[in-house]
Order: sequence, then C-alpha cells, then structure tokens
Amino acid sequence: MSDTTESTLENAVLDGTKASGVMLQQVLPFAFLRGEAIVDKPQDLFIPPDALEVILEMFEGPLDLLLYLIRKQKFDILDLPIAPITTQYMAYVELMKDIKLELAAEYLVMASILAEIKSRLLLPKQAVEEEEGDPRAELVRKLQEYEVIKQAAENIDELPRLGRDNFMAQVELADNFVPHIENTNVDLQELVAALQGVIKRTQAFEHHHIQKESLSTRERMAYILSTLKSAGDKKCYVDFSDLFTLEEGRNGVVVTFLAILELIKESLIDCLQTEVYGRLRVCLPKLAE
Amino acid sequence: MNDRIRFKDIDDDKLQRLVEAALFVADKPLSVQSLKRDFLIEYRVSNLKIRDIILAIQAHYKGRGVELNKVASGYRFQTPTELSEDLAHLYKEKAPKYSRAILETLALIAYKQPITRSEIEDIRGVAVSSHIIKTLTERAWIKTVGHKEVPGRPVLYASTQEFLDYFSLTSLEQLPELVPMAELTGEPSKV
Amino acid sequence: MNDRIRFKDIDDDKLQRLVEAALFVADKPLSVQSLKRDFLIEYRVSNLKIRDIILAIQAHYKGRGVELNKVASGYRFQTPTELSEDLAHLYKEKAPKYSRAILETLALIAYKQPITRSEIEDIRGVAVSSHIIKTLTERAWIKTVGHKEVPGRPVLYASTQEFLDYFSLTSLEQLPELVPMAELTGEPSKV
Repeated sequence: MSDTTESTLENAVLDGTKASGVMLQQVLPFAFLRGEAIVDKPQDLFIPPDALEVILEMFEGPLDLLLYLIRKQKFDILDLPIAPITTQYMAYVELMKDIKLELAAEYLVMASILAEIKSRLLLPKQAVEEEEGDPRAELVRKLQEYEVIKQAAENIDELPRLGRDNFMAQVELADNFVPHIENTNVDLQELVAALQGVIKRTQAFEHHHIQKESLSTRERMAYILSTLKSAGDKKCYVDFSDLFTLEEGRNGVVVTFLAILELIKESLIDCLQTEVYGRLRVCLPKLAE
Repeated sequence: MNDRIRFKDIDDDKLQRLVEAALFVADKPLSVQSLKRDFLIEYRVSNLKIRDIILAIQAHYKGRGVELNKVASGYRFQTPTELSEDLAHLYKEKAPKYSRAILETLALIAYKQPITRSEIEDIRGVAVSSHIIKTLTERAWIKTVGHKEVPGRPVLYASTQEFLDYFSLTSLEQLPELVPMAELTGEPSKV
Repeated sequence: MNDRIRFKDIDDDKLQRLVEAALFVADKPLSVQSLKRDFLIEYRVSNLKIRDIILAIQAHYKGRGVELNKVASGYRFQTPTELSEDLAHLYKEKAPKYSRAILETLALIAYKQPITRSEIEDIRGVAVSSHIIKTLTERAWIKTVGHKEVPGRPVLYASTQEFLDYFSLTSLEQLPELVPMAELTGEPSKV
C-alpha cells in the first residue's frame, strides 16, 4: 500500500461528514507525519530502554497508550489518523514484548482492532458507506470517554484530602470524664423466668403459692413498714387508723388489715394500746422495747 | 543531612493559626520545643514568642467548648471539666446484662417483700453478694423498709415505685402470676 | 420500659459550648440529628437552634487554626487547606498515595454509579483487578448497591458517604464537573 492511496481514501471517507475548515487543517500534518512515521520508528521511541520500561508501566491500558500517542503527536482525536497511530502503537507493543514486560491481552486486542479499522478504511468508499459509517467512530468514542474519566481521576486526586491536605481536629476529654452508663434493659418475663428458676431449683415455694391476694398484702406490708420507718424519727408510732385509706373501699381496708396482721405475726411491727379503749398505735419493734 | 534552611518571617496572626492548628491535630501534648521543631522549623521565631502565642490562645478559649491546658509534657486542648457530665452522653457505655443472680434476687424481693437478705439466701441456696444489692439499689428498684426483729436485726427489702414504673405496672398485683410448680415440671397438677 | 426523660432548658451560651466540645471530641463528623440524639438528649432544643449555633461557631472560627466544615455526614473541625503546607512535613508522608488504576475506577464509580465491574472495564479498556475493588471497599469509599438484571446478575457499585467525607464534599454534586473532550483538546470544535 502507498501513503497517497490511504491518505486519499481517508479523506474521501471523511468528506461530507466534516466541515471543510477542519479538513484543511488535517491534510497538511497528515502528509508530513506519514512521511516520518511510517518509514522510521516514532520519535517517541528514542528513549533509553530502562527509562522506556518505566514509561510503559505507566500506561493504564491500550486506550491510555493510544491517548498518549495522540496527544504526543498533537493529532486531532476526532479525525484520528489511523495509519500512523497504528504504526506507533505496534512499535510500542513490540517493545513491550521485547523487554518481556508483562503484556496485558487487551493491548493485542487493541492492535487487531486498529488493524481492522485500517483495512476497512482501505475499502472503496461505497462499500464503507453501506456499513455504519466511519469505522473509526467507535474507537474515537471510546477514547473520548476514557479521556474524560482519566481527567476526572486526576481531578479527584487533586481534591483536598483528609490526612493529606486537611487534618481533623481532635480534642481529649477532661480528666474527670466518665462515660454515661446506659442501664440494662430487663424484660418482665425475664423476672418471672428467674423466679420460676428459683422455685424449680429449691421447691421452696411449694407450700405457699404466691397469689394475687397475698401479693397485694405483701405490697401493703412493705408500704406500712416504709410509713413507720419515715415516721420513726418524729413520732415513733403511727395511729392504727391512719394506716387505712377509706377511699380504697372495703377491699383496701381488708388488705391493710391482713397486712398488719401478717406483720405482727412475723414480728415486724408491734401494736400497742396505752390505755383501755384508747387509740391503737402501731410502731416498729425497736421502739416498743 | 545539611539541607540549608532559610528561615522565613512569620507574623503573629499566622503564627497563632499555625500553633493552634498544630495543637489541635497533634495526638499528644506539644511542648514549646516540639512546636518549634516539628511545626515551625522553617520560621524565625523565639521560644518567648511561642509562649506568648500560647498565652493568647489560652485566653481566647476561656469559657468556650474546649480549653488549652498545660500538662507535664506540654500543652493540649481538652474539654473543660464542667462539661464532662453533659458530654458523658456522647460516649454512653452499655452496662453488662444482669446476671441470673441479680434477676433472681430482684424477683424474690418483688414477690416476697418485705424480705431479708438471709431469707433470699435461704431460698436461692447461695449467698447474695453486696454487689447485687448495690446494683439494684442504685437502679432504685429496691429499698430498705425497716429491720426484722430477729437477732442481728437484718434489713428488710421491698420494691420501689421506680420498679413498678419501669415495668409499666400500677401495682405489684399486676406482676404476672407464677405458674404452679406442677405445670412447670410437667406433672399433672393436683386439684 | 423506658427511663423517664425530663427535658431541661439550655441557654445559647451553654449550648454553643456543648456543641463545640462535642464536635471537637467526636472522631467523626456529627450531623444535627446525631448531635441532638446522642448528646443533647436531655435538653429541649430544636434542630433550627442547633443549626443557628453551628453557624455561629463557623463564623467564630473563620480565619483561625481550625475551621468547622460541613461534609456529607455532618460537621467536623479540620485544619484549613492553606495550612496544609506547614502541617505537612509531619503528616503528609503518612497519607496514602493511590494509583491511577484505583483513582480511575473510583472516578467511574463516583460519576457513573451504579455501575458494574464490566462496565468499568469497558470504559477503561483493561481488566479491573480484585485488588482495586478490595482497596476501595476496605477504605469504605465504595459499596455494592444491588445487582444489574442482566445475565450473570453482576454486582452494582456506588460511592459512599465516607468517600465524600474523605474528600471534604457534602454531596456528589460537588464533584468537579466532567470536562467534555472539545475543551480538553483545545481545538476548535466542529461547526
């Protein structure tokens, strides 16, 4: 193949799809670059081999390498000159192989894509137009899309970063600081289960089943003891009648009475009458002595 | 080893910003020496000047949410002691779950009140540690309601209003009835 | 079941001290919600009031050694970027560097989320190694948000709040705008 043929073909394909101003801009560098690029190795390749290795490792993949070549040669990405790019790309890939750089399969895939585009550009104009238009279109779209992301990655790298550009302020708590202890939650069922456990273990409750009545009596017993205890400082006794709350009705009176009897039976309180038919007084045993 | 250092001038305003920033980001107290060595190495600044700046910062933070304190190894920002109680909520710790011993003791006090410690021990068959009584008292679920007139006059325990409130009960009567032993053990209940 | 909460009143001055202290001792950004819930729980205070207080604190710290910044998950005190040079010698070296492969993958996930691994590979033109996904996941910058309903049901990736926090952004909208190609090449776009 000759340069002129390819050049004409390329231009022919582009004809009608590109504004003429752009066309003119592109024609001149094409001819010039092709004369250089095709017969010789690309200028880029005059790099010391060890430095080359470093550079090659820097590429993120075939798209990145292609972009590098395009930018380096100041090609227009929208009007991609396939022939010189393919040549340069292949030269790089060969070099990568030569220095036994671990070459990702993607590089070879790209090489075949470039070769295919190149061969399709060589087909007569009509044959090409019957297909989906410019065979380079897909590659150009991919290059553009990749370049946008490449730039976005660089932008993200430049954002202020915690631990690199900004540092978080950290202040110690005062020496007297103690954390708040959150109370443990207890479920009523746990409480019942605990008691069932005790019963099961000891059978201690065998003879006195706890019933509602006895519970309310027990509660009243505790209440009476509290009342006597708080009254203890001042009066040392409480009037028997003061322990009853009439608003509670008959049931309440019965419960209180049972509670007092139970307390007396268990020697937890004493009941005194200092004079015959006098007022009945209730007090804690200590005070009765 | 011998990079030549050209000292730069720094105005008080910038110096104060820098010292303040350094003290806030450092993970340990900073002395005047370490401030100079680690953060101000490029600048022409005297120890005296740094001390002045620290005084200015200390004055600025008086009465704010943090204060600059001098401790043995240098200066560091800390929260004022007055705020500790309010900050405590930020670092809540979950208390460990109550042990079976605590729950059984609480259940016995609730159902068998008033009751002495040794009565609880008799039923449970093991000693009731002071820790258990302390935990329940601190939680305000139990209280003492007097002494039993037996040798040693042991304290009598009962449940509290807070206990009822916590379990959303209006009275002890609302405590669940215990399932009779027979049902628990799976034996036919005697009628 | 709950311990009863009694709300207390708090004056602006005390509130400002508390909020300031909380923001300084917290090891992560605090939102208005979390300030209220974790920390001002005892007080009667509105979200609006907390926001006002935050604005007041932000104004107070303008031009000082640290500033109060809003990031995605809340507010945090951090040193201003202008001071990074001076604070850098001590801390900058510790900051991890990220490869282009990682940054490009991150950029694709941030800008094109939700996105599958093969979509990323398609745009970058190379395979995305598991190492990259692992690093980004471990940093908690990306997370999986479901599966794409195509054969193989590949995982869909999206960015996280931690990602935004780390780069001091409040939302994805604050990411630098994607630059269209024409501007990148600097060549006249076709008419």
